[in-house]
Amino acid sequence: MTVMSFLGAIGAAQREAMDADERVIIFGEDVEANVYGTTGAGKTRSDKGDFLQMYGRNRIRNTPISEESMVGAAAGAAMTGLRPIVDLSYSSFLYMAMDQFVNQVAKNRYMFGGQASMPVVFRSAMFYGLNTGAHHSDRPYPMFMNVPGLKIIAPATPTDAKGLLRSAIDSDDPVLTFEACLLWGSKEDVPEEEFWIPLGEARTAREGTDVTVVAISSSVPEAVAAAEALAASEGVSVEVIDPRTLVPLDRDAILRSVHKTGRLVVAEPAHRTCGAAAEISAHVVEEAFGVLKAPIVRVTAPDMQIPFSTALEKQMYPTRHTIEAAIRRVLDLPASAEATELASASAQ
Amino acid sequence: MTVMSFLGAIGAAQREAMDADERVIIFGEDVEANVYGTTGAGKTRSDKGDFLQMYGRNRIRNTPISEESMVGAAAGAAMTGLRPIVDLSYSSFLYMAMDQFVNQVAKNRYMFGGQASMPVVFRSAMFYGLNTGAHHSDRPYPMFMNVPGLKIIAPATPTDAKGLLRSAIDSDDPVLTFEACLLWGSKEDVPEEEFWIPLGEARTAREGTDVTVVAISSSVPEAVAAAEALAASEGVSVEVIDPRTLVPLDRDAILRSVHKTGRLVVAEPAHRTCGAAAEISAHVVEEAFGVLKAPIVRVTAPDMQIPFSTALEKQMYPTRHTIEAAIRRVLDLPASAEATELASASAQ
Amino acid sequence: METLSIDTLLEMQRRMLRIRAFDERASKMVKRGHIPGTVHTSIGQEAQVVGATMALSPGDYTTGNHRSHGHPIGMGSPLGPLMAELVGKATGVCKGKGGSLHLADFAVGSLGESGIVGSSIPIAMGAALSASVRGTEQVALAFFGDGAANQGVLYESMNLSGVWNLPVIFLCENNQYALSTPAHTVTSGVIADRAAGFGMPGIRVEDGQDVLAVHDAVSTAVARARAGEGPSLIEVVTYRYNEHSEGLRLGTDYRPADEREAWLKKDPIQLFREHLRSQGVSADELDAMEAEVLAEVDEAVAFTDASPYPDPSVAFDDLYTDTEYAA
Amino acid sequence: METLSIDTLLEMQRRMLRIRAFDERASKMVKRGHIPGTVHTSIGQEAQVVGATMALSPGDYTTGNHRSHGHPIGMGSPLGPLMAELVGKATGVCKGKGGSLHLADFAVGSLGESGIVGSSIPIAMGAALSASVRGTEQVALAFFGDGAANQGVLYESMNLSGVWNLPVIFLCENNQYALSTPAHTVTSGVIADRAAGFGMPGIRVEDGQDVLAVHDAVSTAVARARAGEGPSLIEVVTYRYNEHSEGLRLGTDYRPADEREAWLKKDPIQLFREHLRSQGVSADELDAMEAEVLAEVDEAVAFTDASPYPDPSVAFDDLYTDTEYAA
Ligand SMILES: Cc1ncc(C[n+]2csc(CCOP(=O)(O)OP(=O)(O)O)c2C)c(N)n1
Ligand SMILES: Cc1ncc(C[n+]2csc(CCOP(=O)(O)OP(=O)(O)O)c2C)c(N)n1
Ligand SMILES: [Mg+2]
Ligand SMILES: [Mg+2]
Repeated sequence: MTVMSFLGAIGAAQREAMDADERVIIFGEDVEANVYGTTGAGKTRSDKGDFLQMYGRNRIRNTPISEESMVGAAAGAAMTGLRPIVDLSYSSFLYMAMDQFVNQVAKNRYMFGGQASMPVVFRSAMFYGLNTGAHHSDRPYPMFMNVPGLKIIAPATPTDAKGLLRSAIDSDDPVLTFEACLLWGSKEDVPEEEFWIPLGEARTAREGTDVTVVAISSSVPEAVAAAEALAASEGVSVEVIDPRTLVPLDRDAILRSVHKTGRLVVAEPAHRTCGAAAEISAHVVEEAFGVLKAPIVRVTAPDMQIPFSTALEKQMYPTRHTIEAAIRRVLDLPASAEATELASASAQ
Repeated sequence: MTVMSFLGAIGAAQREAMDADERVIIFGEDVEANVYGTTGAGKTRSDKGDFLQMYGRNRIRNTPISEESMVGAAAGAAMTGLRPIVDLSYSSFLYMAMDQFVNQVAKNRYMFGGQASMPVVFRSAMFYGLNTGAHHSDRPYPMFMNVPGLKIIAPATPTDAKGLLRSAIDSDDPVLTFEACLLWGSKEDVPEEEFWIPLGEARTAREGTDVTVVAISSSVPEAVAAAEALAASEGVSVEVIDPRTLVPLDRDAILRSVHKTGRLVVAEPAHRTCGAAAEISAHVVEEAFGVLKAPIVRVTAPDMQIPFSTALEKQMYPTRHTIEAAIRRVLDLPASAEATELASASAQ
Repeated sequence: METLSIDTLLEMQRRMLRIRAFDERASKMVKRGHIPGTVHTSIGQEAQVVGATMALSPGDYTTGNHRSHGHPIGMGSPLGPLMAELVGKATGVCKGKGGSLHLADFAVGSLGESGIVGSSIPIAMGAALSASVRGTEQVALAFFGDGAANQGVLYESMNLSGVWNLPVIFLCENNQYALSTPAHTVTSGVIADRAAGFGMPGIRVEDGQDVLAVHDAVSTAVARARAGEGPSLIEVVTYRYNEHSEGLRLGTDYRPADEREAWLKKDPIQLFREHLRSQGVSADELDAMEAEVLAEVDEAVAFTDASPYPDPSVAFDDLYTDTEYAA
Repeated sequence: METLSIDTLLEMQRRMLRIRAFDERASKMVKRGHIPGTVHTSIGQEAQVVGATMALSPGDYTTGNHRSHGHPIGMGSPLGPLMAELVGKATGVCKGKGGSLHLADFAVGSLGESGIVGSSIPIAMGAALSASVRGTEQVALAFFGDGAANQGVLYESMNLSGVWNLPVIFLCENNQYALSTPAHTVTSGVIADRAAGFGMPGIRVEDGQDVLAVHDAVSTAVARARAGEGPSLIEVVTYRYNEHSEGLRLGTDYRPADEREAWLKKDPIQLFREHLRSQGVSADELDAMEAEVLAEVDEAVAFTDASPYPDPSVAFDDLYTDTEYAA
């Protein structure tokens, strides 16, 4: 075990995969200079340029700013013997390559009757909450969840970041990773050796019996904080489930937890309409209606673009306070005065 | 009143809007030759080329196959005094312009603090069910519903097609239209004069008291057929709600109906995960849990790409039989032998 | 111009004939409802397809577009599974999942046709990247139309492959129309001339009905690519005889009435037949070849007819390599 | 080269000074945490911005990119609301919703800066389309970087505006780097040379630090556009002095150590000061101008400091024109 940051864990998974399989290559904008901190030696940005030195320009490649052709090139390379990792930096840039994602990456294997496999990983970070304004703050994973043929991971801890990314790279199917920038600095003990966390297995971030909170990406630590606060103040036992993989989604784990608790809150940083929270809620009401004791409540970003000013932006994403308010609602607990105030200060 | 096809109704709305306001222009691939039948005189494809003759090349413009720049050009033109209608032909081509849709069309007005308005309409047809294979068969409206700032219509009748499109053209906000090709040929009496159907108002396609079916686009006639069949065979009273506008969604109309019936089925042709049906289900379970008597059941396309062969494709979309099966489930009626057989023949 | 063996020349004619016969049959089958949906024929463009594909070697890659049958046939794909695919049979080259718009035959290097205009261009570049990283001598070629030449992804791909010096050939099939739209009305400048700004050769093959002219231009580009000298853009001027797609019933009013007649006089198969005759190939031999090809198409149709439709459950395979579909 | 009045020349210098002073202040404010997030300065690139914007007339349009303050300042936008926007105040030009990456001031024709590289290029073309359809004499200019020049949408836009003969100018600010990436390592061919293939003039302004050289090239393109002769591509070679964005702390190791020094010697403001002196403008007058501009920036900061933050509810306005937000 070694203490590793989320960002360092991504670098470590990439390094181990590059060492293990020479078909793995990385390309993207500014990867040679390790601008985003994941093509260095695995811990900090100060190990700048290491990957380039270790693996050379054949396997570590700067690209022009041409997302659409980068994604297409990766798809073509993946169909012909490589296992590319494409660093797309910000999730807001994925739109540039949407045709390639939907029409080539997701469809080719299927359309061609299984002749192709598509072992490729597309990494991008969600930079919300950092005062970068509407263009850079997107959390677009729900629209990719609506596209059959893509797999999607959204790890919330350094361990998951390392183990899931490694499984993604080793998968023969295309995987998109959505990494919340707000989690980049988070640290924990992570196994130093190689390990794989299977795609499609949820993690129980906290066990509990009274209510289930399914939380995604940066909402996971917020949900855990809300759970701790409620345990302390109300003696309530909150279970927090982190799906970690959004496609395939561990629907069973969610249903098992709801069968135990009878109550569900879903928290995620994406926009509300047609988000992952909608999917989880709809699935649960269809499959576990009989055990539900209360409405399923979603805590999401509103259907609004992201404003720049700190005064405006901080209210846009789920926080421990808005999650606590939702848990109180499904448990029929009185709204805590403090939580209500903080919730209305921090979210609408 | 005059009998008008769905396609003719679109042409009629475009023609009336062009007559009413010279800022309205139409551009797209092959619009001059009226290839898709909506830039003719309003009834059939045989009136080919009429728009070009009536309005001239300044207002009716063929484009190169360059969706991304077409959408951007429309956005720039809309911000500076025109009211463009962009004919994007197939919905599967929208991905080419995803960056422009999400980052410019949807965000500009907001990011610029209201300085811009964006009166522009993007039309496209969903060509599913016609043996064109995975590339041409998409029904991608759910991913656009996750993007705040766009309005979305999905009419299911000629009257709605005409009235909603006219409201879309006259709206100062960007509107995307998704027109199911399967409905193109449907005909009904449509007012010949100008009329507007407000965005955001659902239509009750059929009144009923036992169960609500919210159905979208080509699922509307299927839902109505299922309702008629069940009325005849079981004496069940099914209410069918057609939202018509997906953004803004008439959530109140849906809730009102569920308050009356206590039961909900949602049917739509999009992929299941994070679809419009998920949104509607999640919203209802959150807002009307207390009145729900049964699980909310979704009838959607599966999370699968669309295969070419007729033998494979016909099972991919909701039909009257799969909708009937879902209604039976929420009403706790025995599965009809006939419906089960047809449902499993026509859908998975 | 490299001297080609008579066997190679005959094989060129054979492949052109195959494309012609296959597409003529497919056209009929669409009109009779035997093939569902529509198909886009390459009739009239055979020289351009075969001149290009026969400049490639085994192991090389192609990607294509909606005008999709010629490319795999040119690469040597057997006709039976292609025809079965068009009809949606289980024995189709894509198990009936692809259809006309999405033919692919990896066994002959055909990495897939694309219904989305322009979308398969970077896929070919990716195959070239793969060859380059793996250090093989493989080359990739992307077929696309004059319409597709206005999709931005082409220029991104030209730039990126230039920077990475990839063994890829961008082959524009300029049949002068994109659906109803004349190329010159939607193209600013000349397509082949766009290469220069991206640091690569741009060749315009004015006589795209001459299979040898196309073969020559593509061979030069292939040799460059294999020698590590990077990508090329080739624009081939050609003509489609039929309407944009079979059964679309858009007609072809958008084309001057006599234009087609003029092009029919330059028919690539007829022209090359004359060339072969001038090289001493007998009319009998050529007639026999035509008959053989027609028989091949008959066989492909018989194979198709004898094949079952796929079981509906097949629709739920092949999305992922390792995950069962779960609703 | 057109002869410009001394007033025009002085205004050029003033606008360059404004950009420099504004961005130097903004850089400090980022580092002190007074401006949240980051900003991309145009320091070193003032000649390129002002040479271009001053070739435009009232009523003309621009779109820009993440290196975003110079463009509206060059168009004459007052500094107070721009600075307030950077800090996120209610009095910001976008009410605090845009921030540095999304400045826009429609009052001076600035239709918006874009954080997404390349994304605003077709917006300018759309404004030119609007001018053309409405039959006005307005012109639109899109600013974008050498990095953006590899986004496909540029070539789609060049083609489409060529076909429609639109009054638009594509202005590439080639500061030789895209973040850490040297332009020559990711650009195949020469950017300006790409114009020819799209049927339009492509001009490379080698001395992009000379405001008059830029002004001249852009004026020619503007005159063409206004005369109905269509679009142009202009590539201006320039240099940014600072790191890619303030506070990124990526450093600038990717640039040769002495490169910046060499460019500092060709400082556009210093060069033009010398030119103005040679035209008989006194040092005192120029010093006074510098002082005035610094005072303007001080005022802009004071205005900003005195302004309130927006009420949180403001986040829920302006998405649509006619619909209240409903969760
Ligand atoms: C992205 C996209 N836009 C539009 C279409 C509709 N479409 C199909 S083929 C075609 C014309 C293509 O012209 P070209 O590239 O010249 O090929 P050709 O048909 O002439 O061989 C169009 C517009 C499409 N399939 N994909
Ligand atoms: C589509 C997209 N890809 C990547 C980025 C990240 N990014 C921001 S600025 C930049 C470099 C831009 O270089 P250039 O266009 O030359 O402008 P400069 O910064 O040099 O002025 C990059 C890669 C982005 N904002 N948008
Ligand atoms: Mg063509
Ligand atoms: Mg640059």
